[in-house]
Amino acid sequence: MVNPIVIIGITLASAFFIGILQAYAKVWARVIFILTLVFDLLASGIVFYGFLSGELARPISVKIGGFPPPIGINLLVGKAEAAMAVLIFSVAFLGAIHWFVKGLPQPEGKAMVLFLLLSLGATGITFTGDFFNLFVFIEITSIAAYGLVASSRTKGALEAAFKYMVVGSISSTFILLGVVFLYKATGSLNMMDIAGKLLGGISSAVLALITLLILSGLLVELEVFPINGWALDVYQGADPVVVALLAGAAVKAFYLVFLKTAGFLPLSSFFSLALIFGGSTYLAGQFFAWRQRDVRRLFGYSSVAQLGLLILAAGFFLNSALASQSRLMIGAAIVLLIFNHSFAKTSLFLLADNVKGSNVEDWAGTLRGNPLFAFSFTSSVFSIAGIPPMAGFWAKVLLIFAIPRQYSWAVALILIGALAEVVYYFHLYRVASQGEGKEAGGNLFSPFVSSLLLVVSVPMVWGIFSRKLSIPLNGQVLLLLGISLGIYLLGFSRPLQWLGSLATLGYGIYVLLPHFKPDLSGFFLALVLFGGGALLIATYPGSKKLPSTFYPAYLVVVFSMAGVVLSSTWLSLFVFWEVMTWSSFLLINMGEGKKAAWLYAIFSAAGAYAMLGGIYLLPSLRIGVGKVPGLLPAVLISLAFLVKMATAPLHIWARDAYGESAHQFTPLLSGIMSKMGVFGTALVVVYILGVSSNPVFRYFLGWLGVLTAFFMTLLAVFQDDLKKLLAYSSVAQVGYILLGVALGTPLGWSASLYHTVNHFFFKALLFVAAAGIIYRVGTSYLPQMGGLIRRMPLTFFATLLAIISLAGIPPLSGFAGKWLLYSALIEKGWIFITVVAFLASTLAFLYCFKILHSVFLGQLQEENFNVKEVPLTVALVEVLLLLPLIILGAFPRLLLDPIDKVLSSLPGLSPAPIHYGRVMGAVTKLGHWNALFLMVFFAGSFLIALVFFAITSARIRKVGQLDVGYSGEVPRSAEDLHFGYGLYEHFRKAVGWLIYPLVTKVWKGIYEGINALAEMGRRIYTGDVNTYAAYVIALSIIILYIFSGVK
Amino acid sequence: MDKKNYFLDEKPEKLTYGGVFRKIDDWARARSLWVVAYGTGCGSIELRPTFTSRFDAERLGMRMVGTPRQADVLIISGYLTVKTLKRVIRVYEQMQSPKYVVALGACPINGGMYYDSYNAINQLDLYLPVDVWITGCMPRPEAILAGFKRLQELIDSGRADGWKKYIENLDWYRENQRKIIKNWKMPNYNW
Amino acid sequence: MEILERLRERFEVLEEKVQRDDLIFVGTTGKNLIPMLVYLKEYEGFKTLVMISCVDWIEEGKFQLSYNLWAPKQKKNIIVKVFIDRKQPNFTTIYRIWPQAEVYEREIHEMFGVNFEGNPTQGEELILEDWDDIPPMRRDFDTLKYSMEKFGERAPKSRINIRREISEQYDEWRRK
Amino acid sequence: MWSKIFYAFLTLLGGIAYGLLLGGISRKITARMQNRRGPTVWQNFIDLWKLFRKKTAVSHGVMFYLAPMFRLVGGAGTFLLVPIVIDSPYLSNFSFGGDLIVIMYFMVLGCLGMALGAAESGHPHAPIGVTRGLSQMAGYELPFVISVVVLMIADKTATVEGIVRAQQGGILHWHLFTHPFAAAAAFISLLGMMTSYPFQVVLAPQEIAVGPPTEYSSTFLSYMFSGRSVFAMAKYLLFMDLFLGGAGSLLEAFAKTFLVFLWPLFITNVFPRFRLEQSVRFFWTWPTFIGLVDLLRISLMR
Repeated sequence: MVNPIVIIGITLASAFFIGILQAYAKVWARVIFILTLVFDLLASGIVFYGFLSGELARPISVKIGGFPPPIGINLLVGKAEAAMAVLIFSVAFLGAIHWFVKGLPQPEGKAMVLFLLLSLGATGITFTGDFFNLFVFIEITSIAAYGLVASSRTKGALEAAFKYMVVGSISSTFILLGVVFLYKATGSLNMMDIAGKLLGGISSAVLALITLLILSGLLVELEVFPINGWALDVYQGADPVVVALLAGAAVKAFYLVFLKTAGFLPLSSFFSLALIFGGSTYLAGQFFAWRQRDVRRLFGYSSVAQLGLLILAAGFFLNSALASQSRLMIGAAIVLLIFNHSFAKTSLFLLADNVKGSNVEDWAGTLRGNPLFAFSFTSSVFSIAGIPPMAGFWAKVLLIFAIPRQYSWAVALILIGALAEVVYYFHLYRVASQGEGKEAGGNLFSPFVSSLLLVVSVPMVWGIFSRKLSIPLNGQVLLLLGISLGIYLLGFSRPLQWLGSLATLGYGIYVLLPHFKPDLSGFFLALVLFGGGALLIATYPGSKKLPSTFYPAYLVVVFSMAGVVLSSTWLSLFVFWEVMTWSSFLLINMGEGKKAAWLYAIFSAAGAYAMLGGIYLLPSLRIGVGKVPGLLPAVLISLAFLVKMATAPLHIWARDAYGESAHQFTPLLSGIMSKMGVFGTALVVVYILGVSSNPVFRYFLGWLGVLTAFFMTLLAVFQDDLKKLLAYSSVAQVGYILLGVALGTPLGWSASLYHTVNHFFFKALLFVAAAGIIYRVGTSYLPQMGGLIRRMPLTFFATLLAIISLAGIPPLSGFAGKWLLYSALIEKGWIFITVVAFLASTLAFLYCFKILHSVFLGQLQEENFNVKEVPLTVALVEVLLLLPLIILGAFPRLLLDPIDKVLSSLPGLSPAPIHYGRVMGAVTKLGHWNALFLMVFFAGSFLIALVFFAITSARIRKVGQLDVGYSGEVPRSAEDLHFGYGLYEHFRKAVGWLIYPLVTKVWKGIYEGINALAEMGRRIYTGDVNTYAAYVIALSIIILYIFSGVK
Repeated sequence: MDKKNYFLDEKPEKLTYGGVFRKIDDWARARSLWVVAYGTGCGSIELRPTFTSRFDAERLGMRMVGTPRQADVLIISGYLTVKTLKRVIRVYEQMQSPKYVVALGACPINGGMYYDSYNAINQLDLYLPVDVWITGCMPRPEAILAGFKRLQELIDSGRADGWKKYIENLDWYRENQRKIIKNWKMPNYNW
Repeated sequence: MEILERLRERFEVLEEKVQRDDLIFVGTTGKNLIPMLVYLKEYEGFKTLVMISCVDWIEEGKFQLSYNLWAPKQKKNIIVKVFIDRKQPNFTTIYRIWPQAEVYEREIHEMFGVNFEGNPTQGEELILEDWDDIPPMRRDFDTLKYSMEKFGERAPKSRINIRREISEQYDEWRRK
Repeated sequence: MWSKIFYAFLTLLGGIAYGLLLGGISRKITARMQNRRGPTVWQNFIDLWKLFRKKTAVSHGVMFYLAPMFRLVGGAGTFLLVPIVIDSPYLSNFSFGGDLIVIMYFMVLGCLGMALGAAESGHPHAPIGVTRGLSQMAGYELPFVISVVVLMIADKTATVEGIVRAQQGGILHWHLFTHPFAAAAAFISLLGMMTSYPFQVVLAPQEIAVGPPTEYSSTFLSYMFSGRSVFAMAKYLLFMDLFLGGAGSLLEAFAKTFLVFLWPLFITNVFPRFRLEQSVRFFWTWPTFIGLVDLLRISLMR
């Protein structure tokens, strides 16, 4: 076993030697530098392994010079210390490698020496068991850091170093004062001694004074708000490697000391200190970053926020009033947070070094240039933002669920901060992933390795924590998710990826076959798997444009949806929900939309965090356990689902996300993914609200659904982009489904579930057809199409049937949903909602005609003269999807019978009161409708009329497309004749005021308001060293005054 | 511009006129004359009183329609210039058979007061088959009604067959038309 | 008339005639036309160009162009006449002063063959389509001959019978 | 079953004939109101025959070809779904096929087919007319739906028969009198449905000449013609069943549909025309508010 002193000694010695060797043999200096770091890493690794394997049961205590502790200096290395050392040296090692790849800063000898000293100092801070020794190491660290920062050849580095130095000196002074008082009071400097024996002897006021002195010194180093201005300057100005080491590792060492020292303080004082400083730092960091345009400073804000979170967690961790189980969980969360943050930040700062220019806009296109860059960036950002499957996600979940109920405001705070984090990180992500591909610099080894560490840790972390939290994640689904990611490896050939995906999906269906039971999850599982499979077939044609990540992401979406519906606890639902959200985020981001994916990310994150908050409030995590008193959890959990359904007023992401996402993905997004919201709402209504209770809330949901339907329909009418029109239409239809669910009657649920499936058929068909059309025509702008029926008869026919079904016109399948819904509404007696629903579905005819006319009818534009029918796979899927429309139109019972079974499996619901009797349709108490008769009647009389017409008609000549009675003129071009632009302009005159973009403006106002606040808050950091110093002193005094208890 | 598919470039078929229902057909056609509301010359001002309350052509079963596709009767209401003739030909050919032409006033007959004009045509029947001529400059609505009455009789007795003549002698008509329309920028067959 | 004096001071005035209180004729040379029009528009309040017309003085070998202006405030018309050579009927456009002049000039070009240099749409068909002879409003154009050649003789006598038939029919119908 | 089909066929023919006749009567009445003689009441039959027997026709494509069938079948279907004489085995037609909701949606089928065919003709007036028609439909649908919902809630049934049965027992049981505001709203929206004159925006002779069927001719047009007349009949019948207490005998049906038919006719002859946006605004305000009175009453009394 390695003696920890060796690490320090060797490092110190080699730092000394490098200084000398530098003058004579530069190469040897470098070799020794790197060898030292390797040795340190190995040595600390061995120690840590010793602890892990149980070989070392107790902390190693090293007595330097053989003196016993109170007199001699003492190193105390436990599990945590060893782990911290490993962390420090890995970051240092990665940074060093980065330096070697990129070229060492000049003068390189001094840089290497200072770098070694910095890592050594940080390790020393971690290891030491002696207060004065701690001060010494802090000084070593600080001085090395000043030197390194000052020697960085970047703009503002010198100034930053100076600020750092001034503030750091004040902090050191505080610590030194504290140590002096401590020695005076106890006569010892050894931590163990003080903690063990001597504390009882001194008055609590003095002890508090001492601790607060030390703590406020440390708080400066821990960059709490508002005394962290210097840190931001350092992060912005210094060499990225140095910053990585500082932010990634050195600060964590301070944090460890903070944890160790904090125990001396009376609990309540420390607890509120940690909460106040942690919380404010966290929020301030997250929100101030919104306005930040300099990327490295943005990362700085993020680091500060993470430290704030850690301090907050420390407050709970050290609170002995909490159950030991929760404290254990918080401890685990802290470990995860540190690990996660260190490597992610290292990776991000080193990546920032590879990008020319410091602004956010300079990152444009960097993700497209280099897959390694993209990988590192994506995984780091996902880690930091706490997105599953990364470790950061578990850290957040653990932390939240360990916090007891009376501190639920802390949970809210954490969630709000996490949301704010999503906003700015994904803004950066959006910028980086769009625009022209830009080759980022080649120094990607270190960032890649550190993000690889993050990714590699995922299975382990999941393995440990899902068990620890007792979340039974469905193993089969996890396996399938793993396989899906493997599809990425087939990236060299899209057809192969396609085939592989199909095979995977088939395998998935085979594996999950036992779950196809007649209950709610089985119902939705069938929709997800079969629907996803069918739509997968149609993804083939766009292979040229598809990124290689498309198929893995697609499969992950599908299987995570399967995970969602198969979840037995709310938390596992949440996990899969997040996986689904973020994989779909990637897919949406593949499209052309500038802000689409970002908006989607923000809204989804907001919904998801609200859901997490709601789950936190639930008494039991299991789905299906009784009702919950109070509406709050239900409302919070529903928010996530409402976001996914894009219910007004949460809809503003939908238009662009649907409209701009990858064409091959939109059918899935609209057809199935929005239905996950339905599934979730159904769960909420059945299991949390109770089907027959909370009528007011359900009435409110009903209005939400019907108003969504109404307004989205109206917006669709005036939309001129094919996919965006369909997007609004999709959202509106889901509004009907929500309405049915909100009804809470068997008939309403029948309507909803029927419409869920049916909406999948026709909307997926429409989106698939749209994808095919856009692929052929090259635009999705409606006025530029027209007359395509002459080129795409099959697609026209399919679209026509889908539209008839969408409009709910008998005899096709769409009508059944409408009929059931209205019957349910009238039966329930929601009169006003009924009227609005009717009106909305009438308005739907307007855009239905718009789709058919603008795309297929009217004049064929010249530039589309040589357009061909959609590709074969798309045509195949079209046929596949239109058959059910006809079959269900004649035999709706094929679907209604399974739905009855589903309904009888749910508590509080029973099969819908429909009698089938002799009619092939449905009879309720209210009315009746005979589907088969209508179909037969329609088909029969249509055929008769057609035959009669064909026999008796005049001689019919088929004329060309410009042969119209046009006031005797000869039309010059199809474009002159085609009525495409402003199709409903006259209608807009009548009802245009209804679509005033109020909601968008409100959301925008909120966003800009927060931005303005952040801008105001950011003014605290004047950039002036005097101010910073004054802040530090003032804050320390306030801390002493408030928390010491000395009056 | 690729004209392919834009216009039907195909000669009209020769139509037979007869069948079991011929009597009923003629009877019905005579009593249901739909007039394309296309004012070619000054005479169209006379058509408004003809069709409204004062003279009420509707009692003869006549109606104005706004599209040549649904019309049976094309009224050439006065002088025709070369420029108008082009449009008239197109409108006439876009009407569905059986179809009739009524020429109003002196100008279509012999040029009328514009006989020496550089752009008014002198004889309409060189270019289109005229079923009924109504003289006058301009004819009063009473005369127009009388003309329609005459047209009805002609149809009823099966003698209004200008549309057949036009198809049969299309080459001759085309030759005349092309003689004065130098730059034939129309599709050959305007169906 | 004061306005005539002012014009005389500034431009070469070839002929002048006061028709009524509110209608004045002024003749000028081609060179003076545009300055005079600009002057009238900017300083005398003749903001509106009512029309441009052309007269063919075949005997004198000249085209007369008349620019009819209207001053809305004073409620006065002024007609500026200018003569150009009939053999080389080239003149300059005034569409930069009044954009609506473009159409008048286009029509005059079509009907008289006067060439307005600088008019952007000159030469495009306005009224005549596919014209194939000398401009029809020129007095040396024989319209009867042209009409007979192109549109044939007036209709034969035989058609009068039909006419009579119709009038008889009409009488009969009135009597009923 | 077969006899049912046979009777339905007969009824359909009768419906078309009666619709055409009513059209003729309306032309006659209009003419008399304008102080002129007008065509014979059989004029529409003559027009139909003429159109049907025209020699040539043009087609612009498949949808153009099929649209008249859609129109006819849609009209006929709607007509047959509405019972004429309530308990008669022969004249209740196919009312077992669906209730009021079905009828309201089946109405759209014909319009949709027509719209598609018209749009395929490539004539710009056709889609203009269609979009105007659809916009107007969005307008009149609101008051109509309000009154229909009032009836359905009041009678606790969505079937036409049920609504008719609820009105039996004297003239004062008619919904026209029991729910006067709903009836008023519905009858105003009937003006929109029939595109009577203040709301004549679809065919709009002054602006877009013929509107959607601009390119339709000959046999095509004859199909549309009969489809339109049977569709109008269906609407008259529906209003008769909803508000005038249905019919106990064929004679009563004739009389009542004639009453319904007279209402838009009289309005149409004395009014000038709205622009489209005025029309939609009108429908969304006055008749809607009128209908809301009954809707509120129903929802409070329930």
